[in-house]
Amino acid sequence: MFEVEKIREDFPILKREINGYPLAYLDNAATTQKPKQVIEAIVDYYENHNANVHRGIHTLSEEATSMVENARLKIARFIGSNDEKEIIFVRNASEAINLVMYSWGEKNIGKGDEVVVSLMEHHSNLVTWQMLCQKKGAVLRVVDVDGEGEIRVSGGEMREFQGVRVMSLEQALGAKTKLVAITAVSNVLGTVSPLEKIVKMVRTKTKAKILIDGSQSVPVMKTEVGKMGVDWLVFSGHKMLGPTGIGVLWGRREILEEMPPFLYGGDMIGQVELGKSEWNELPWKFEAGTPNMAGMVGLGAAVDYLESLGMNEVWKHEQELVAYALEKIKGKAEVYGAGDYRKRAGVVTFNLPGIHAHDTAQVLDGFGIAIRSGQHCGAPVVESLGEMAVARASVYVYNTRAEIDYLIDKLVEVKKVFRKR
Amino acid sequence: MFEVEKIREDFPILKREINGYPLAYLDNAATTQKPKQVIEAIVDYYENHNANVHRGIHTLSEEATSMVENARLKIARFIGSNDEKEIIFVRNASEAINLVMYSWGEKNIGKGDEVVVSLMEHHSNLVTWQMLCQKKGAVLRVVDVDGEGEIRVSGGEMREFQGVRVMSLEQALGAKTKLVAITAVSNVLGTVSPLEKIVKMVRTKTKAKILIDGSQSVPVMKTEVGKMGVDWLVFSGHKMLGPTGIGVLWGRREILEEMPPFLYGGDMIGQVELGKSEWNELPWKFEAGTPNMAGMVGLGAAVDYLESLGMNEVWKHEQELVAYALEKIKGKAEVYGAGDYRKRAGVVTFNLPGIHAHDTAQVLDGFGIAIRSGQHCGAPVVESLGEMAVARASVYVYNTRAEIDYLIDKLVEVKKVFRKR
Amino acid sequence: MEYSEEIIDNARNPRNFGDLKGANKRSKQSNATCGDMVEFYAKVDGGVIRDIRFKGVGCALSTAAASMLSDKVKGMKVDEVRELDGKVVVELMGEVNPARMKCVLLPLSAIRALVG
Amino acid sequence: MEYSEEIIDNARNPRNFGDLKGANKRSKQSNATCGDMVEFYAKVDGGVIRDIRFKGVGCALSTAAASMLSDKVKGMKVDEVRELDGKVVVELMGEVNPARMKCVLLPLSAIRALVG
Ligand SMILES: Cc1ncc(COP(=O)(O)O)c(C=O)c1O
Ligand SMILES: Cc1ncc(COP(=O)(O)O)c(C=O)c1O
Ligand code: FES
Ligand code: FES
Repeated sequence: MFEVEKIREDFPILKREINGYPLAYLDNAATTQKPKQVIEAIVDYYENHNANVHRGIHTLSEEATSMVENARLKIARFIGSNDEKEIIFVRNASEAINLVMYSWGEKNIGKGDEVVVSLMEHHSNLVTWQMLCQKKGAVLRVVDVDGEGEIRVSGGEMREFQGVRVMSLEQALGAKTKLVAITAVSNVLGTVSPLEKIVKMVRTKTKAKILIDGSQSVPVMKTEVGKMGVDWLVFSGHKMLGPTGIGVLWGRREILEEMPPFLYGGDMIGQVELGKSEWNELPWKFEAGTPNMAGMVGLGAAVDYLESLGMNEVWKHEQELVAYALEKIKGKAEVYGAGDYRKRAGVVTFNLPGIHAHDTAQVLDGFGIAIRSGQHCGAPVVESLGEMAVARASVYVYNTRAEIDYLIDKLVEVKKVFRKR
Repeated sequence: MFEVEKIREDFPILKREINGYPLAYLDNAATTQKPKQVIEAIVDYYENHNANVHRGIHTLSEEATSMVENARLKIARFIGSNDEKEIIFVRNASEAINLVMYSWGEKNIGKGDEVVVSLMEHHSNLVTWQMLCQKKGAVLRVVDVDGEGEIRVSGGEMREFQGVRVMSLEQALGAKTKLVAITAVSNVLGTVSPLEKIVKMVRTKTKAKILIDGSQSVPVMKTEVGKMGVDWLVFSGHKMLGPTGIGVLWGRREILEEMPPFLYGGDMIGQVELGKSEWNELPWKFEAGTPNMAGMVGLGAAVDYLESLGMNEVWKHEQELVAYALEKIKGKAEVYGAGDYRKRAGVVTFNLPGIHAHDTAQVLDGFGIAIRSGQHCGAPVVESLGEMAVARASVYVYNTRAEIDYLIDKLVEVKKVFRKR
Repeated sequence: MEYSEEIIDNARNPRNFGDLKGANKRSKQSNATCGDMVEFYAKVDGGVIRDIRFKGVGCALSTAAASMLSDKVKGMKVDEVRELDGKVVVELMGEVNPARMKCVLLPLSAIRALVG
Repeated sequence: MEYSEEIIDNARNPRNFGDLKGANKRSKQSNATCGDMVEFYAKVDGGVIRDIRFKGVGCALSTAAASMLSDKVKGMKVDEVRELDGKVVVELMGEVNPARMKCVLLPLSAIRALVG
């Protein structure tokens, strides 16, 4: 059962006061808070089981190994994979994208090849491919976003933006497309990408590989990699109640098998001689050095927690709150992105007329409200809204309607502060 | 004051029983246990301050940012740097080495150039350079280790080992040497490298850069990067009472400034447009994506803890225990490495005649003793000892003479189990 | 950190805002991460800033800082302006959050470039 | 996991250890991470393993597993040997720690290769 008040009891930080007000944490698209179940899992790991994994014969090492491998299994199941060897632990979504770039991209992207991204990618899923293309003499093709903040699958005019041509996905795809790297949900606008349509079009028109940035989708929606028909999915633990410093690259086994290692070192190795080395099998081939054991265990606990709520319920809660917020904020601020709440995750992006987003955020902080402001590591899409900076309130499982009401109330205060005389 | 019994009180895991015996944790070269001060710092971070860093205006984000940057400062001071921007947070020592390889190495190592490592490098500091050399057509030159397990600085004959020529450092260095990557303390044998001599010789004979693997030295000895005269130092937090998933690359500012970024993404970026991006300044240029905030804070707490003990005292304790252990084990097992305890950190590597190291480890585990066995991610040096696997007991601040006595006692039991009838 | 009356006032009604005819010095600076920009124009004569005006900027803090700093340096010797550092901004504006320091330093660095 | 009497006995006094004259099958396997190696020799005739011997190996577990497995397969039909999997080793040896599974599977995979 999804009872927000009960859920809130699990999150110690929600008891904090900020500037004399109870914390209203609405910066969940940046990072989420941790339930005591996750914190306790980490503490239990360190207090009772900590040891280096995979190589030790002794009891602690066996316990630690089975705990982290059990976490891997849980995470596989959570995203709908029935092969836990497809789960590669990394630090965060950014590293996962870089892993694919260095391992698969370096080998498979050549001069004249094309990589397709959207205009609303997070910098991690934009700059990484920019750099690869620059290095290889490949071409980055950018898919435009429509007025509702949705990826433009087909139709519309090609236009120039920031000195680069942007266009529909249909226009961007071609015989030279080797990779399509697209976010499932925009972190700036919250818009949900029409992945089914996208995947179908890519598969029909090209032989390109597909990488999905699930940083904002995996935390809030039921994910079924088995049904998505894509090649890689990346996401970060810290955005789904998990610890910092742990993220996941999921890939289809066949493609992971073909990819050369990325980082070299202990654990990713079979036999080592001075003159040559052999790689370990999946997933360890991609996990060099001592892993973030406590992070893996903590992410396993986060997944348990989310599953106890039920991912369908989590999504329902997001939808409810975003619908409510969109309704409430109407007329009080300029709101960006999809007007239809069903097309967006729990993210509301806005500006108060004539007031800089950073000033809005700072005055709200004075009332205990934590929102984000600025470019949200998505500078191009913010600029395409005609803005230099935007304010973003984003909800998660522990947020309430009352917090939305409180935010809206305080927006009025912000306007008062900066009202011209 | 260094009182082991009081120190032990700080480590919750030391209260554990394993197979009915109190835990004797002697696998510290693999990873160390965590004092409650470190665990509490992590819990406090999550329960009271967690937020994404660097970009947020709100209070939690400011608190989190100042906590992680404060940790960076502490760590800089701890290793004798007066410029905290020289501290790059990574996952572990392995990633730090790979960062240097991908960023500096890719740019500066070309066909025919030479990279010098020792025969007793950890796989992370061997395979990484093997791969770079293979890719670039460069040559990996391997410095031999003498009968005492010490790096052979000069003298001795060149010999062939595993199909590769191994030689003294003096013989290995030449006009084409671009990089010398050497461990400060061997994780297999515990031998301390004569770094002063090595650095002097490299600087006199070549213009090569020097990378020091401090994974085993930083946890136990006072480190003064300001005086070492090297270019990079790498180490892992989990081997010095810190959390998993956090490590450090230290580099001289000038060299870090010149190095191109390694991983791309949020935070490591200044301005981003669709067509081009600019890099952020140090250290963030090398820290893509949401960092392991709790890991940074926890490592800061670990450094506080070590400094409260005093690094000179920590080293004295290591020396005392290793001297005691070497004395005690004499005649009871074959011991590898330096006979003089002053040349080694708290590591004793041994085998019982006719008994496989894994069997030794497993029988000892039956008595609650945790040691490591196998190749310790240092296959070449183990093979050069004429062994396929060795057993390793390694101590840290919380270990006692009584635990050494207990280990030695139980070695006798191991021999009994496998004694031929 | 709360915005003081004075900051709000300077942000709402910035002093020395607009073009400056006959300016002989000009300097423009921007903040990469927020995209905000400020441009100063000054008349410098006999080593003294005789008049100064600015345009641009984005947030309240950078606007207020530009306003207050321009008031402060008007009539100052160029040599003295060169000596100004972050401290002067904090003196003028009160305590500033670390995350917002870049806002208030933007006009300062533009003014220093003006006389650099 | 504790070593049972039987494991210790088989490790100390391995059965079927040594060369086998007239062997018509041979198979060698090694474990990359510990470097241990086992080599089996067998006389196969009429689809039946008439005799089998082994050399090499390293640790007590792999030695015991080689010893016990060689005893077990001696006289077995090749077809039956092909069906053997990890379960048979656990049946023979009792519970094995996950970290040591590779030890006991080494002889099994060598024997399967022998009749593969
Ligand atoms: C000497 C040495 N170098 C490098 C490493 C690699 O450290 P990590 O596994 O934390 O990356 C280790 C740890 O095993 C080590 O002992
Ligand atoms: C859509 C999207 N992609 C990628 C990232 C990068 O995640 P991380 O910073 O955890 O690497 C984020 C997080 O900000 C995101 O929202
Ligand atoms: S937010 Fe851009 S200068 Fe203040
Ligand atoms: S340790 Fe090598 S086979 Fe058992």
